[in-house]
Amino acid sequence: MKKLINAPEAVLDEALAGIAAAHRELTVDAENKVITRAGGTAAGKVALVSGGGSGHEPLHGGFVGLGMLDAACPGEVFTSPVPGQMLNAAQAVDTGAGVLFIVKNYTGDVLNFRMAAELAGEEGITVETVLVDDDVAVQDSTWTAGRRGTGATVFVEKIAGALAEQGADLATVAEMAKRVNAASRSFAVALTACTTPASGKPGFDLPEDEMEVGVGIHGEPGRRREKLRPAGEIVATALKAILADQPLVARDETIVMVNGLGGTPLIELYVVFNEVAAALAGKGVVIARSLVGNYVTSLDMAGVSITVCKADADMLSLWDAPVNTPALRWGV
Amino acid sequence: MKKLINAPEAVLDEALAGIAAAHRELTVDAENKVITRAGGTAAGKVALVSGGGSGHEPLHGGFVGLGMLDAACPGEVFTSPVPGQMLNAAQAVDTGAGVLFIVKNYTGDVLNFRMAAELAGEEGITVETVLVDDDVAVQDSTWTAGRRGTGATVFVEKIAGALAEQGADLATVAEMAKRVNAASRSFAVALTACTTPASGKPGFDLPEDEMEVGVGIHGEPGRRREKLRPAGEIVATALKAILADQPLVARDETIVMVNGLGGTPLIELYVVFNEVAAALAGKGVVIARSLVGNYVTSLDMAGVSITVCKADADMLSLWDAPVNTPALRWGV
Amino acid sequence: MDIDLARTWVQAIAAAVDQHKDHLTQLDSAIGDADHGINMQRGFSAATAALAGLEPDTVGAVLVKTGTTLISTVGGASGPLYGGAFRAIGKPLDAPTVTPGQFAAALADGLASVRKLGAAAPGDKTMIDAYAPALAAFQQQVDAGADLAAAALAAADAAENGMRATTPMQARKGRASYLGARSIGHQDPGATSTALIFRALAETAVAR
Amino acid sequence: MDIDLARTWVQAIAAAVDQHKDHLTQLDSAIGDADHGINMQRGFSAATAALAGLEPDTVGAVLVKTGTTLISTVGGASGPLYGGAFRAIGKPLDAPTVTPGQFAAALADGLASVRKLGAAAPGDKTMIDAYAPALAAFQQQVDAGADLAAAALAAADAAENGMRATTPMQARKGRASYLGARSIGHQDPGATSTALIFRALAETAVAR
Ligand SMILES: Nc1ncnc2c1ncn2[C@@H]1O[C@H](COP(=O)(O)OP(=O)(O)O)[C@@H](O)[C@H]1O
Ligand SMILES: Nc1ncnc2c1ncn2[C@@H]1O[C@H](COP(=O)(O)OP(=O)(O)O)[C@@H](O)[C@H]1O
Ligand SMILES: [Mg+2]
Ligand SMILES: [Mg+2]
Ligand SMILES: [Mg+2]
Ligand SMILES: [Mg+2]
Repeated sequence: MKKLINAPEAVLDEALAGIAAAHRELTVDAENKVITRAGGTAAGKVALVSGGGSGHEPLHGGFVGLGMLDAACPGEVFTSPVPGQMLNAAQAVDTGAGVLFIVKNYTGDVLNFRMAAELAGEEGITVETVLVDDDVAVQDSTWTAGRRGTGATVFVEKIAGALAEQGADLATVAEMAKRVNAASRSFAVALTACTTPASGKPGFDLPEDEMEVGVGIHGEPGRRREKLRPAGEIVATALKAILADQPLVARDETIVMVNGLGGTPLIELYVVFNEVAAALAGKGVVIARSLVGNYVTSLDMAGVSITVCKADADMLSLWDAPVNTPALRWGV
Repeated sequence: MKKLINAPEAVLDEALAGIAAAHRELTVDAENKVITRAGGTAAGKVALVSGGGSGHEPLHGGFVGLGMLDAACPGEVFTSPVPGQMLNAAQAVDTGAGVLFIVKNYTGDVLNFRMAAELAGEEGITVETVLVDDDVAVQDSTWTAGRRGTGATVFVEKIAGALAEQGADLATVAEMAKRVNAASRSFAVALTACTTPASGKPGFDLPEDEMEVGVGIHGEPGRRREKLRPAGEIVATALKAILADQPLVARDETIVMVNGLGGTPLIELYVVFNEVAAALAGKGVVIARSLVGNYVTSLDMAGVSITVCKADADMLSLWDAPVNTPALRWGV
Repeated sequence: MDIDLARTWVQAIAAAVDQHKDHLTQLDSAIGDADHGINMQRGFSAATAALAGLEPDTVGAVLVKTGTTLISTVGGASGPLYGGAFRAIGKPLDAPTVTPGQFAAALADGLASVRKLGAAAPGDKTMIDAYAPALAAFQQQVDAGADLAAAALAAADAAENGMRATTPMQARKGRASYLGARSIGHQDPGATSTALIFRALAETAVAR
Repeated sequence: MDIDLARTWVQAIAAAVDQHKDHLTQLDSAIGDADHGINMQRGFSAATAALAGLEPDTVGAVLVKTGTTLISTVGGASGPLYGGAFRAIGKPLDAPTVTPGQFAAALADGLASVRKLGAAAPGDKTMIDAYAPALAAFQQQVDAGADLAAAALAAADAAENGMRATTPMQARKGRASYLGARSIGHQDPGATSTALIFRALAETAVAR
């Protein structure tokens, strides 16, 4: 294993210390592992809290700030944070207006956030939860734990965060978060496995001419293994799965993210975005807004996820609202 | 070779098309391979032009926009652009106030930009050139082509770009660019080699327990090979080389960049930044501003570069000035 | 079962998890996210540390503390599931000594907790596939008048059989379910740690 | 040397570069950035395309056009160096046919261009270490009364010797210089492409 670390068990603490040193606009509670806005949450504002395993940076700590999250609680690498940590986060940012938990749909995250919501309720904090489950590689059936939550998390956090910043109440913010999730679909492929610091070995072996199709963001193998294909064909596969689940017609407006999984050069992400843009243009679908870069990563995995949100006018205007976080910043 | 591309020879054109599709605030001249601000350059403003081989994204196209570059000309992967391209860029953005070429010190870039400067002169465009040569892994001696230009390019482009935006004349902007370069030092290590699309093979073989120390940003081997060491020791090596060349004392203010070479997870970059912050704090040196992320990459290389600029008050205030580019954005 | 045995059991689990950490991680790497070993290690080493500072009055206090510590240190799916289970096991055991029959009932509460929280059923390729047969074997031995050691030995054997039986299953719950048919052919990490927990119980009881 | 031979020479270089592209890239991979093969291929295929549309009146026109095309398509260090060299070689040859002596003088102008632009000297492990001995051999043959084919054959042999002699050198210019002592033991890619250029000249002249 080759990593720029000191010791596997120290990675999270040291990375949090690095985040604290690099971003004065954030406050890091090292003991409880909670990242909040240095300025605190404005009086009366609904607070957004997210979290999940580490290894997906900049998610979630990189999205704490004006117009997005109020707090993030990072767990160990690929491991959900614990309920106490989430409770700490909720307590740190609740202004009395209530807290929205933004939870990616994984059994661990769901169970831990559910316990945290109970604990918060006992402390008199009103909590709403939105489950993000956008990954169409996994069907939502009795045969699975439901769809995974991946790239749409960024869309949910940005758009619901903007609405909260405008003073909307908890029910309204939660409803918008759910609408964004319901309008979003993702699909990912991996060209390499990733290596967690604790395991020290790649999660799977992948021959030089093959890729994993339909992967999540935790280094697990995908739905199937295929021969590596040109970017255009990979995009066609991803969009086919996305559009089969969320049909789009001419003049529909979308927000599109082409997201690197951590080990993919940006130049390749632009090649992929070019294919996505061409394919959607071919259907008359409008890419109204877009992100190209590393937003929801899977450590050092080479690969890409594509997320498409069918956005209405409200979502687009909230997307454009000011945001000031380490990883997403505009209008400020 | 595993890449999200269609064909090695199409990468640059398709990535440029992707950049054009993703960033409406940029204009991409696909034929001449020149990226400019969609709004053009303000009347009377000194224009900043940079460029170099591709494969370093977001450098340079990602730094075109308000407060930074006016134009970028990307060459083929790891290959300097050609003089005609640079001339096109200069012609597209010159307002009569002159053009600053920001050139990383590599023989190819230097020769091509020198020819372009001659051509531009013949066209009546006043050109100044600043050579960026911040990499202390390479000594500037008769035994080398001089130091390489790496991470400091971002500092030069940001600070000189802000000064140009304020209306400074070409000589003043060029002088500031040279001051920033003179105040900046970088050092990099690689944990893996990178693979260019055209060659299809990693540039070197590196055993599982070794690293290349003192690498540049073109996939070449470094100054020496060593056993992989903990992040703290790697940072100590880098800072020792940097400080030997540019001593810093207590209360000196710096801008520090911990830059991923393309294949390194952000969580590791934060671990590294934590070490840099601790080491500089131990000397009383102040990190006044910082960047942690992928800014000057080397395709899919795993590794990190550390750049330290000893910044005066002018530089810091220009650093804080508004910037609105795909890869660097604040204050707008 | 008494307070000291309960504590020794938890310590034995911690030791077993330390020893089998890499194996658990390797199993989780094949069909999950390669963290089950370190999750279990983090949780049970925290539990033994927490118990070291505790003067419990009841068997239940030991196990509730263990569960609470797991919940507050593990994270992931296994944290709430095992944490909730140990809390559920501990809750009824509010005496310094409990009978094998009382312990069997408590173990059943633990399984109920896992099933309620995780909404998984036997055959879904989870820890339940080791836990459920272990509980059945334990109960059967107790019903037949066996002591704790004999019941625990039968439970450990059953848990290991259950664990092995997860290999041909297709996962329907947890992270492995995302793999669909590709989860077939791999042993479930959680079922494997459950087998370690019952084996630790058997060894602890037998040593007594 | 006449117009047709000059054009055939450039085509022969393009063919040689196509054939040896991977070898050039591999050499550049060891001590550089793995692009010399594709750089040369891009440049010389553009040059042959450019010449296809040209009706040149002089040998020089062919070679100046080649140089200009290299400059406008190659990039990197080799683009301006080779481009400048071909332009310098072509400039004095403003006739449909030139003597071996005139051609030798033109080749000397080409080397001077490389040296001026790149500020490298023999022994710095660059294309100069193939070019300089090739020029010397060519000149010597011409001085001894040899024809173009004989002079070019001698030049090609000398270029290849010079190319091989770069292996033990430590680079002092270009990208390889960053490697310091680690550049020792590798043959210089630019010296290798220079040897291809002189070999192509020899084969073209001999075929005539
Ligand atoms: N819904 C569930 N019900 C019961 N057990 C489950 C459930 N989901 C997961 N598990 C168990 O948890 C184990 C994985 O634990 P662990 O790796 O620590 O957590 P995570 O999956 O969050 O990484 C699985 O092997 C399985 O036995
Ligand atoms: N200053 C110089 N003078 C002469 N030749 C040089 C000089 N610098 C580099 N070269 C030649 O250029 C070759 C590399 O060309 P190429 O790989 O195409 O460009 P780059 O180094 O920009 O990638 C080297 O092998 C060397 O022979
Ligand atoms: Mg996990
Ligand atoms: Mg090059
Ligand atoms: Mg796991
Ligand atoms: Mg090269």
